[in-house]
Amino acid sequence: MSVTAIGAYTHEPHDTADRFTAPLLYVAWDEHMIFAAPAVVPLSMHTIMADVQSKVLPKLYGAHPEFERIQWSQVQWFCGDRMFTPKPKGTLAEHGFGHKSVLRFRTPGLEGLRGSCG
Amino acid sequence: MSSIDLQTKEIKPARNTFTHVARHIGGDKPASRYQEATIGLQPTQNFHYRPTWDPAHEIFDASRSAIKLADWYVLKDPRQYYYANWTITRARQHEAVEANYSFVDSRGLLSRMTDEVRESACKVLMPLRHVAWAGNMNNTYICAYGYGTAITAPCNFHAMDHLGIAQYLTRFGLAVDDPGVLDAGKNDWLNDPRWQVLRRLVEDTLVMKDPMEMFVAQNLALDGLLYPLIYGSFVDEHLTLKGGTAVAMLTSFMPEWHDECARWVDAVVKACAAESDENKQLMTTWIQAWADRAQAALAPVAEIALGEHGQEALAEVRTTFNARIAKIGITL
Amino acid sequence: MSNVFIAFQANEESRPLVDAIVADNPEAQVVYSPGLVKIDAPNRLVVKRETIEEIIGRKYDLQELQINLVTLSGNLDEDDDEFVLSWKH
Amino acid sequence: MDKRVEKKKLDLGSRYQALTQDLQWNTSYQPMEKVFPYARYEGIRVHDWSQWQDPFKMTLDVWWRQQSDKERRLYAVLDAFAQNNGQIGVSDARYVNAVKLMLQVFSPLKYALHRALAHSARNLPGDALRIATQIQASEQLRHAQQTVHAASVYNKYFNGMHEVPRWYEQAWYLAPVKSFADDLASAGPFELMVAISFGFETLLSDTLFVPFMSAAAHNGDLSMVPAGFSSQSDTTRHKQAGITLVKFLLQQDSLNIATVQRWVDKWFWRSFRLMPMVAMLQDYMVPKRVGSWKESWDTYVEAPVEALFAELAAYGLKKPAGWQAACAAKDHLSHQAWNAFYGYGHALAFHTWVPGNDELEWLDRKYPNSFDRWYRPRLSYYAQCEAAGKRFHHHALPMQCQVCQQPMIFTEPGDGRWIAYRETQHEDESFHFCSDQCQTIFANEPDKYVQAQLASHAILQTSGSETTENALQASIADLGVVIGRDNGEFHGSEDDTNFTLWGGGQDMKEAQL
Repeated sequence: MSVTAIGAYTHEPHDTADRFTAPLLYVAWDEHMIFAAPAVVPLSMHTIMADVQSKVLPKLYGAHPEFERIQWSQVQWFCGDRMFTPKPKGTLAEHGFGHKSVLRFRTPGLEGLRGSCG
Repeated sequence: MSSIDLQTKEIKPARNTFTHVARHIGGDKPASRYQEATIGLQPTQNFHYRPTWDPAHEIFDASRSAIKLADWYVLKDPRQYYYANWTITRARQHEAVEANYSFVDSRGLLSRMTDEVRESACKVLMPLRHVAWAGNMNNTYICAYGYGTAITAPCNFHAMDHLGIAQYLTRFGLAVDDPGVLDAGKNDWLNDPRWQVLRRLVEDTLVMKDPMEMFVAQNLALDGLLYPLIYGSFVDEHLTLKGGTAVAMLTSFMPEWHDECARWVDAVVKACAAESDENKQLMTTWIQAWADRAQAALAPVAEIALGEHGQEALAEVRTTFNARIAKIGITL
Repeated sequence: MSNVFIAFQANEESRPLVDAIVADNPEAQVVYSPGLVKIDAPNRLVVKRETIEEIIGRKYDLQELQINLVTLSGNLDEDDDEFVLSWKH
Repeated sequence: MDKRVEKKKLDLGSRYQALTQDLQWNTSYQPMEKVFPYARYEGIRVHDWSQWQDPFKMTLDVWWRQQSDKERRLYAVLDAFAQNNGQIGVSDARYVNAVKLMLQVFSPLKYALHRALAHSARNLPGDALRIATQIQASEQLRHAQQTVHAASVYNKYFNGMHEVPRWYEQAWYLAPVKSFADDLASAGPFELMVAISFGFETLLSDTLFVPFMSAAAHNGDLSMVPAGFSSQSDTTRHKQAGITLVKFLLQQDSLNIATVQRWVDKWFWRSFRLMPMVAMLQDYMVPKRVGSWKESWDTYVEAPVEALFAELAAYGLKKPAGWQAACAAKDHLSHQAWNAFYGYGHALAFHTWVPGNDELEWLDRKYPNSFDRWYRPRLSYYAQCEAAGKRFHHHALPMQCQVCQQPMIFTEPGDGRWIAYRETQHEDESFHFCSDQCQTIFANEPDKYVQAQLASHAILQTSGSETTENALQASIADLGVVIGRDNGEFHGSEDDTNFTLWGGGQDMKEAQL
């Protein structure tokens, strides 16, 4: 039994994809922790990577002084722990993302405020 | 002068009490410590996990009782107990108990008591340690599974009171006799046929599920008949006449406590019944059923205590009890 | 070797307790911080009723010390005469 | 036997024994399994209940006397505090935010412990333990109520305290506390005793109440201090009960060891995940400092827990699985917590701020390995933004750990660079965790933790909107939190302005001169 309980004990998860207007994507900019935790964003998995970069990320991270210095060609992208090379026209789904996946990006050379990961 | 100084600095309160308290007491006005320490303390929603011990209910779940209340905070405690004033009250009563022990001790009152009185007292009171233990269990149950701090907090205090009574009875036994008296009492409780009807009733309350029915069975029906019978008819009247004043002194906590708590118990039952006809019907059925059972269970105990006058005394107690219930607005 | 400790609210009532503990536990270290007095001792610390009674000049029940007690660490062993904290390694 | 001989006074041990044990009997009209229906399903085996005794040997007469003595003192102080406008005597109005957190976190938490313990206190089938548990249940209610009473006067004059029950139920940042409490309450009677008395009280409660209360005293809070110290004296008894209970369970049957170890691992970590708020209370929210979080961790956690487990090894119990990770976090915890709360400051029910220069220096002295390297630059940046009139806020909804429900703000143990991510697939669904320990807790009982109602997700379900920009703040506003008045930047807030207007903190300043 996966729970030590006195009787039958099964309950629905509260956050399956069907309960949201769009699947949830967790997003984080590594080494930039003035954004203390990764963000939760409801986002269609048909969104293409170019739009993620140009529309989603600026809204989330544009306030950081290093954001405008990002050289996008140098950026390292992760789906969970897996590094990948994005195709600008490829959708999130095509890059392996689904409901409750984590999208992280890393910007070599930009390690947060005074290199503090802030 | 200083008040004028304060005014010039305008140290004015922004509010008189907490918003959730204000909603219950009819607006933002100074609230009592009882109100601030009671109203809204129990969470009501957004529970993350079902209990592993009762997956059919939420952690706090009003549907554990058949009683339905729109607002469980109508079950006010007229004594306005929160932990501090409850414990202070009990400590003060305990000082009185200690004073009585000193008095009884210094006057040698126990040694002046006849063996007959001593034995009769022990015979009746020692098995009641176990009844008090069950009262402790049952009120702890209501505290755990009841709904809303207004009822659960005083049930916690009431549970502790019952434990206190069990310990007072133990202390009494040890004061008037050797420790074997406790075993003898337990033996009677388990084996003497005259205690078995009561023990059956008590064990039945221990497995009840509805916390409000348990409240009625334990705190109103059983205790409402037992305390007047034992500490009124038996100790205060019967034993005192036979030179057992010391017994009355050493158990003085119990009748005083019962009178105090009866006001609270009545207020709870009254508020439940006042809410709806359904509640009133439930309360009536419960009181009728449990009071009848308690009376029957106490009949042999009354005989141990009062001999041939037992039934008469118990009938009187029942009459008084029915009058008490009528005052709540319930007709049996 | 590990320390046990006991801490009391820093007030007049705790003072004789602290004095008694220091008298009975030569290795005890007393540390004061706002509102608090903490006493550390290697492996064992004893509070003796008799010593407190000598200091305050009246009868003392060791259960009274809980009134001003804030915290302790170690295993407690209590009887009418002594309140002992220790580690049993 | 002549019963008129003078009776000798019983010694403490015999008196306790006589008054406490043997009240219970083996029922025969109802089966014992029905009287104690929850005694078996957790798999704990007890062969001889008489082997457990309350180390303090508490009986109700002594308890009432002692507790009433404590309460008389406490409430006399609370009355005097209210009559003398004690609320303006604290060091600095920023301090009041510590009171807000005490009220928002610890009053509901203690209340939850009270009810959960009542559940154990009804269902544990041994007299002595059940009685000690009842006393503990009652005292947790005491702590919940006295926290409300101590905060009551502050609530009249300051914001951020006026509707705690609703906030506790629904505010996103209090979800770690509620999920902890609900986890306890949904556990069986044995697990929750080990969880509360041992995991929480024994291992971690001192580090909250002792140093914080000392700091509160230092900041002139004559209301909360006696309440806190007084409640910790009760907790001392609970801790002893916890230690002796764990030993008892381990000794009763070797089959209990694995279960108890699992509970100790789980509840140490769940309790530890409540510590970020405590850590930042000490390092950031108390204007006049007594000591750092790290120092109190060393004094009140690391040293005594090491000593305790050196002893428990003989019983077959190992240090909790998360012990190393927790110790490694001591250089980071308070800073990561404050950094997060500052960023989400628009969506709380208390104020946040950037510490003053002398305070930054103090933090640097206390945290030479971490503060300057990782955390000071963030605070300097926030100060800059503020000076430019653009206070920094982090608007996005935070990703939360499925188990502890903290936002995912914690870095890998001992490191300041990488946020720790752990992920598990369970029945085709992804679940995320902040740590190995939370992941293990989930793996042991997935069907329990899949139920969690994560606040960020709940907000998205109710708002239904694809724009999440103000969703976090809106969720707080929906709970009656007045934006800007109850939260946001401290400097220039109504609390700040009023306190200055009232001449607050003057006594402290004069006392220093």
